Amino acid sequence: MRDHTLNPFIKYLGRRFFFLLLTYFIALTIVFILPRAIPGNPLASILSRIFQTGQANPELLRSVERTLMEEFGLGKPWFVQYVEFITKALRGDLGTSISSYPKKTLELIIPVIPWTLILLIPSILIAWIIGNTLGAFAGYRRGSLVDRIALNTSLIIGQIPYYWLGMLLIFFLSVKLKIFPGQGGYTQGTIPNLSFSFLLDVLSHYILPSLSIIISALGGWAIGTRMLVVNELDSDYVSFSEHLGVKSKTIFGYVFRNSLLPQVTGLALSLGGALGGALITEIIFNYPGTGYLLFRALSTLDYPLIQGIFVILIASIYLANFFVDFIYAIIDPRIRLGQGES
Amino acid sequence: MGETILELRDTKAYYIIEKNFVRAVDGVSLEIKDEIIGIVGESGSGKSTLSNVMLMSIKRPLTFMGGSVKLYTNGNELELTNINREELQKKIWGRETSIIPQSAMNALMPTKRIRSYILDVMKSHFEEIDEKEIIEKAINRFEEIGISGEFINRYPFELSGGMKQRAVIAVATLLNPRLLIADEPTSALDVATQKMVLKTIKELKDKKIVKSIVFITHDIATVRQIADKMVVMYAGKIIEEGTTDEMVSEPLHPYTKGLLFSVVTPEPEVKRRGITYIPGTPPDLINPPPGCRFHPRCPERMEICDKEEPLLKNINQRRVACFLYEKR
Amino acid sequence: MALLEVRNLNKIYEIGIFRKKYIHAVKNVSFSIKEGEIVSLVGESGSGKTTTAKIILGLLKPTSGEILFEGKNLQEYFTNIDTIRELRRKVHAVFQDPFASYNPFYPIDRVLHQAIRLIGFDPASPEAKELMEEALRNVGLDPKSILGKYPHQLSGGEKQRIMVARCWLLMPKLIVADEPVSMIDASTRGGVIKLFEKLRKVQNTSILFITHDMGLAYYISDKILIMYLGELVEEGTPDEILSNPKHDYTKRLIESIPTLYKKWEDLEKIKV
Amino acid sequence: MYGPKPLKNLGGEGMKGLKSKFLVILISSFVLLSLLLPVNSTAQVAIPRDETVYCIGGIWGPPTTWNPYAANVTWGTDPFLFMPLFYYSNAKDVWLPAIGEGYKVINKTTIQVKIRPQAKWSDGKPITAHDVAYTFELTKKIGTGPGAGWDAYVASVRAVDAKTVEFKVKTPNPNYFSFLGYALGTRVVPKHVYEELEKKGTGAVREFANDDPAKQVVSGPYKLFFADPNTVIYGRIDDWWGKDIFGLPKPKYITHIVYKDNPSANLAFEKGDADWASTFIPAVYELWEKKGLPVRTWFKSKPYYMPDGVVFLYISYFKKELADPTLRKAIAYAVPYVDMLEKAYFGYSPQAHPSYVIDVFEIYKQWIDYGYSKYLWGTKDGKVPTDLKKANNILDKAGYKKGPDGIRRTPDGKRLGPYTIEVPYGWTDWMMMCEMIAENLRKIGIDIKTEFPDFTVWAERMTTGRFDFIISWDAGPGYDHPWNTYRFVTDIRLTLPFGQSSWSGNWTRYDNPEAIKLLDEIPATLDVARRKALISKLQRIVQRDLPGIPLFYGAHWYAYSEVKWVGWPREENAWWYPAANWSANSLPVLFGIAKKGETPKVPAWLTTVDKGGVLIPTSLIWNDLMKATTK
Amino acid sequence: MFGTIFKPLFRNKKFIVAFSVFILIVLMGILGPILYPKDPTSFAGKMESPPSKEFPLGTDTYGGDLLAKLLNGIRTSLYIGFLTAVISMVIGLLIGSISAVKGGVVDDILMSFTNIVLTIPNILLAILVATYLKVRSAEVVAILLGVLGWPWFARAIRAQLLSLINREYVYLSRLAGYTDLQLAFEDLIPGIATYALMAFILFINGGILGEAGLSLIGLGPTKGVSLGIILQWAVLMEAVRRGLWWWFIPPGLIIVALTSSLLIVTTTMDEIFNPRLRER
Repeated sequence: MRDHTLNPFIKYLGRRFFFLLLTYFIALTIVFILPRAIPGNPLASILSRIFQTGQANPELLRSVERTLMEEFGLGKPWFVQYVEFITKALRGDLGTSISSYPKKTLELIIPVIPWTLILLIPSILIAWIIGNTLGAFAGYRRGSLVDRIALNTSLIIGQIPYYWLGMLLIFFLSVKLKIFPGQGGYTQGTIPNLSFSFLLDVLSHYILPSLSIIISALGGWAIGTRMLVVNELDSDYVSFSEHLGVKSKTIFGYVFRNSLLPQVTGLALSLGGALGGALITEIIFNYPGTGYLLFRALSTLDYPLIQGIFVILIASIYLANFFVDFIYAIIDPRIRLGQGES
Repeated sequence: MGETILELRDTKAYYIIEKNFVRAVDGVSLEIKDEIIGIVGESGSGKSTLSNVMLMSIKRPLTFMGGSVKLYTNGNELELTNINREELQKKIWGRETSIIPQSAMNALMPTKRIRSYILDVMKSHFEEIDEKEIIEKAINRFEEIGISGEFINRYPFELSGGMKQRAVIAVATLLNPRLLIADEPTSALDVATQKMVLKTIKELKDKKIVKSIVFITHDIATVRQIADKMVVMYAGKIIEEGTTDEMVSEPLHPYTKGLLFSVVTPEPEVKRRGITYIPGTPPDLINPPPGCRFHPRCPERMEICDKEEPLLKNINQRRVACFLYEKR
Repeated sequence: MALLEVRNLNKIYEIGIFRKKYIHAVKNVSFSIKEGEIVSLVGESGSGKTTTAKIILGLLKPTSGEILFEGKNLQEYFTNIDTIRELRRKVHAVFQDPFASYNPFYPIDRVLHQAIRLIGFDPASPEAKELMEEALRNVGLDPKSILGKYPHQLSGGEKQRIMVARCWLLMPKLIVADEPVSMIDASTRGGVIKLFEKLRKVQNTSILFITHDMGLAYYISDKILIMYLGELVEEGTPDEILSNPKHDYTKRLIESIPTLYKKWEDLEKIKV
Repeated sequence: MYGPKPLKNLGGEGMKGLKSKFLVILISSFVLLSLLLPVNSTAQVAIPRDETVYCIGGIWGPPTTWNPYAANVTWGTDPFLFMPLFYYSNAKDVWLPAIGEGYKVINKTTIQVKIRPQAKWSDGKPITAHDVAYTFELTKKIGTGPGAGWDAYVASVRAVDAKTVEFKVKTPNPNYFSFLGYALGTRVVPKHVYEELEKKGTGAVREFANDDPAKQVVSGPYKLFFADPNTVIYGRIDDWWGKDIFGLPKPKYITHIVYKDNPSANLAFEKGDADWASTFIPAVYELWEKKGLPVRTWFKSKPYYMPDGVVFLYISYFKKELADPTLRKAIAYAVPYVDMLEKAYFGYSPQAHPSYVIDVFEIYKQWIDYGYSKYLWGTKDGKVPTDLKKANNILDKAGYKKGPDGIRRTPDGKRLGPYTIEVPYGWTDWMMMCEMIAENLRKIGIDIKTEFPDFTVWAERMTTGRFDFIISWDAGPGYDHPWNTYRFVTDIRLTLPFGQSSWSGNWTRYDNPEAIKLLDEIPATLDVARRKALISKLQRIVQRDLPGIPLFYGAHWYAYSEVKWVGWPREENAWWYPAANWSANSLPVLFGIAKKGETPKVPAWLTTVDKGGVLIPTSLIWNDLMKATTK
Repeated sequence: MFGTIFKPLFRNKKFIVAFSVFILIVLMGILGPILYPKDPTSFAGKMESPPSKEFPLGTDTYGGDLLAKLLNGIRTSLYIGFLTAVISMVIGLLIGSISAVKGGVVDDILMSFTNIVLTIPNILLAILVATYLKVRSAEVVAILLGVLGWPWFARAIRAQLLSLINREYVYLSRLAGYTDLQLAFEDLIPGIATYALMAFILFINGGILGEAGLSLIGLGPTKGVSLGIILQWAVLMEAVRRGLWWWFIPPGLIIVALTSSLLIVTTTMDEIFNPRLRER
């Protein structure tokens, strides 16, 4: 029986939000526990940096080491540290970077996030739209030559890892054919500004990494939608509509629409993976986004920065998840009106 | 008994699966007039395939193998086998013929309001439509059928089973088709709702919304309640045809008899009569038995039965395909 | 003494940890079955009849209430390996779906072997073979054309017959038959029903016949129980119930069932 | 009722609605996102390539701060923004007066430095002795910053007057090496800026980012022009106070793009997009030999690069049996020096001299006791030969018998191994060397495997002394070489007991009172002959005990491209060294190069005082100190 | 019985092609290093030389023989993929089946846990955890990937088991006095076996791709050669932008061939098994 006390739409969203919040809290806790569970000297990298660059004498090293130990001071009881960590995290303080000491990690992360978003979101959406459309047409003409070709190529393309596709694109389109620039977010040495020529420059740098994400994500969506469409074509409303003389185009629209609904949730679920892939793509393309920053953090073992990136990325994935849930709830009346959820 | 609406002549439709022919409809001739006709058969008898043949809705792996399907519309005679699917969809289906599908529960587009679905149906048939008028008509039709016109604004999942079934009936008959095919429309409903829906279907005919109804079912008792005429199918063929009353009171074909006596209903007659069954299993339609397809299970089998195929012969007002009656 | 006695049976399903939902599937159900009696439990899907059956078979635990089989409490007595085996021999079941009753990975012999083992024979022994063949012949099947086959090679009717053959081997005191014929063809249905009758006649087996089909219940039973939304609403002999239904639901049920020999229109005319 | 009244129809009607909705979402998200991009709407779009020196190898992460008191300043701060009193060049062993004009030895413990009268901060305020004294005091208070640790060697820093600052060496046992290094080489910060910060607490001093080009107060000829996470650009101050003395440095801009890693930076260098390289470039010689690019390193042929400190094979004293000098000697014979430098290091360094003295710099060769080394190792140059037979002989003679597994046992019967030799994962050249060393050690009957853990693990093991064999650095060459190297490898006072992490040196925990005595004596000795004798003594000890086996010299990564800029210092025209762009003392390089097409001219002041320049040889200072009175 | 089940697979052309590709690569991994016994870690050749007779796949910056690396890399990658699959499988089976069999609160808790692990993006978590694992052997990488990969499988197994447990034939076995163990071995495990086999293959894919991803950002195994590590060095050394195609194309091709052949194997298995097992 349905509960009449609360709007089911709000109830659904509330429940999703609660779940994501809980999960996020767990993620934060993992971030807290990991460095403490696995011992190591997080100051090693900064000390070695001073060691290697400067004419480091023993006195200087010793005093720097002492100061840093205080700064990153451990030694308090773990629950105090935990409470401090969580309250700080909630206030947006994700600690101080080691490799870029004394910058706050957040200061480093915020400027790179737009680059990742602008790479990731349009690419994912384009892949989603094209993949689903392709899959839908293949499914609609199931069994035809076009379908079989589309299916098999999608299967294989779907298996090409983002990063390797990126390498191929750079090699063929940038190194060999010299059509697009093969690295960076804009021509190196220019200062970012709002001029038209700069935006054009950004766009030309954007195409290859975006393409590598689009192409490799495409296959998966196409296969999924094809399967859904094939299933959907077998459903009763399709044959009923046919026998009522509803136009094929309209029926295809129904099938497409109903197949897309699960793919919307699929979009939310795939975000994590897509983000992971995009991070690596950024590294391959030297694209100045979060992945690139993460790579630097990893190569300098800047733990606070790695954790900060992790916390921010998970939060944004969850936000996006919630956003997709919201959209899904709006476009699927069954959820909106509180039925058919499982 | 009135004008002929649809005429099947020696129609054959096989499923082609991995190079095997499944002879689901194998030489069926039938005339459908201004009446309710019940087609009875067990699963695998080809009755549902026959409904597709009536509409010429042939989709792989089903293949039309021959015969003629004629639809009579106000003086016109249309040979459906000569019309391609697109044309059928545009000109015949929904307008001249319509169906209530087997599982009507999921027959309505689930993520659309019924109102908007109705408009889609109409837009498919007419270049220009007056939405207001159509909605008004649809509301009327809903109320005629005995459900609130307000349901038109709902999503299908907001209706209960019986309501949904009747909404399907209302949508299927929006354009007052001449022929309505109802394929096991009540099998998924509970008994009380079943009765309601059956009445609704009968009313379609009584209120002259449709001219004739083909009611397909495995349940003789249901046919008994609704149909004027009854057709029994076995292994892709019609083996007997007659008025319902006669068929129930005096079945001719041994299969009809067997089927009838295996029916149990809560009636004292049933207890008196007892229950029988037909031994063996329905034949494999890929390799049907030679001669009469029923002969391996027939209690009154004769020598000729496995050699020759009995034809559907007229006997008084009835037709039966059995050598028992040929000799008479 | 009744063979089976069900007293105040209740079953409540709980769902979820955070947002608990309760479904009261069986409410205060009490009835009894005598030796050699065929009792039908009639109700539509969701009325709780299958849940009741599962509880009697020991496949589900009741929330409250007790079940006495041969005077012994099911929950208390049949708890160790030996008594459970005893119960399994004495109470057996035939289910609705003949296709789902067989594990597709094994030949159908398996269900018979299981029964043979339960009565203490080695399935490979000649006696066991003899018994199996006899049982199959008893249900009208030719052992040679049946044994060694896989489930998908047989028809639904044949499969249900094998299920009855299994019961034949076990000679149980009580068979719980949960819609045993609803999924097989009309023309073969009568054969399976007759097998149950034969079983009762030859072995004096009691049968709890669970069905949604009032006609079937009317035909086969000594006693009919009507179940509606988890509750037992009416109980009586088939003729009592048919001619004089008391509960509204029963009335509606009987009125709505399509009849073969009378037309509704005629019935309504008589009423008017 | 079957449910609540439907909400307003949000569902969209069929495909058309859906499609257009997605399009709108797509476009609007694009627009929205592009607004988020961190763009600078006022700055100049691109800086002129011809006026700019592009650098690589100096910075690998987003720039951080330009505050010398932060523990981690951005590349460029030291070489270009803040000047010391004197720059030191270890190729010629000379001091270049920068803010300081000259020095005056008052007595053996006191030295005074005169500050140039023209010296001004970029905000116009004069640079004074008070700035110098304040810099030192603030460092002591904060714990980090310019001259951190000075108070161990310098007794006091005092402003005598506005332009004269006085340093006193800490006594007894004065350490003249460290004293001079701190006194002359420390960068000076503006007191008037830092005083303001200090009022807000030491935290404010440390956290000061100094990243606003408009507010930067510097002493050098450049200051920050633009910075974002991917780029740092310094711009020349055209009215710099020193232009009448030194002229102006030639490039108008110095730019460093933040590359992902070495290869991508090198690729830019190869393409001519970068001019001044401080990266490891594999097979650098191929760039000009094979590819014909206008690119060079310091030397045209091997070793291509100048040395930058000694790299050792350290064997810890943590496992007792490894302390045996005989065993260590055999190991030293087993290392495939030449082969591994050739294969893993592209020949970028000669084999290191066992005396620990870097023998590539002429100036340091005077400290090597060649006689002893030649006698000890039996080679012409006194370097350790790779001789497995000899290594085996030594072990056989010393009673290290091979077991049935082919592994030797100590005379006490302890099995040699299993041991590990480790360097951080990803340091490919060193990893390769480890493999080669391990292979040879196995040939002399030592059971050893390579292990390549994460950097932090390796560092943890190194600094706690709990390792078997590692390859690692020493302190790097200063003008106090080789004393600082001896100290780094042998001074037990620099380190903590096994298991406690200490970064200051002596990873192996070598403990020898004799060595400590010499270590204290050498920097207190002003007499060169006596200092040589003391160093020679120490050389005998380290070659006997082998606390570290010198393998090679780490290269001073310096390469230049003449695509846009010419006249870079190099072996044939060695007008200034150190020349790497990250070196704190590399500023003079920018005064001597020229735009392509112009003729480069080495500034006249870049010659020693006796030749009319301003460069002061270290020996001069030592002499002055020697001659000075004790009072 | 299994013979009759698997036979139709080998009548399917797609399956045969994909399966042969897979077996070929496996053989390359197993026999390759034996038939081409060059040390993948040695620095034998000239640096960055293109394919030649002496080095069929050329050399890298340190003169490493790329064919030797590739063959050993296939071996490591397969090993990691296989180990990942075993670990994910065991965890997924345990959690899924405990959840399905125990039901109630245990089910609720396990499934909430599963959903949480499912929701935390496992690539990010893998990166984070790998960062702290200082010495990463192939096994450690596999464990990491395996420990993060199981949730969807646990959910699927739970669903499958729930439907199996409520099949009539399981009831009938119980009515025949079967113990839980007998029930599990005779009725439940065969029921999920083909599904589990397909999941196993997908897990192998996940392991191979996951290793390559982690390696690319420097978080792969710290010892040995894997396909991912070859790619990592190709990226680190700018092989792509410097046009050293023989360095990064072969390992990528192998990854794609391996994972897509495995995927095709599972999809054809799915096509063939599903109708047979689901519809009588």
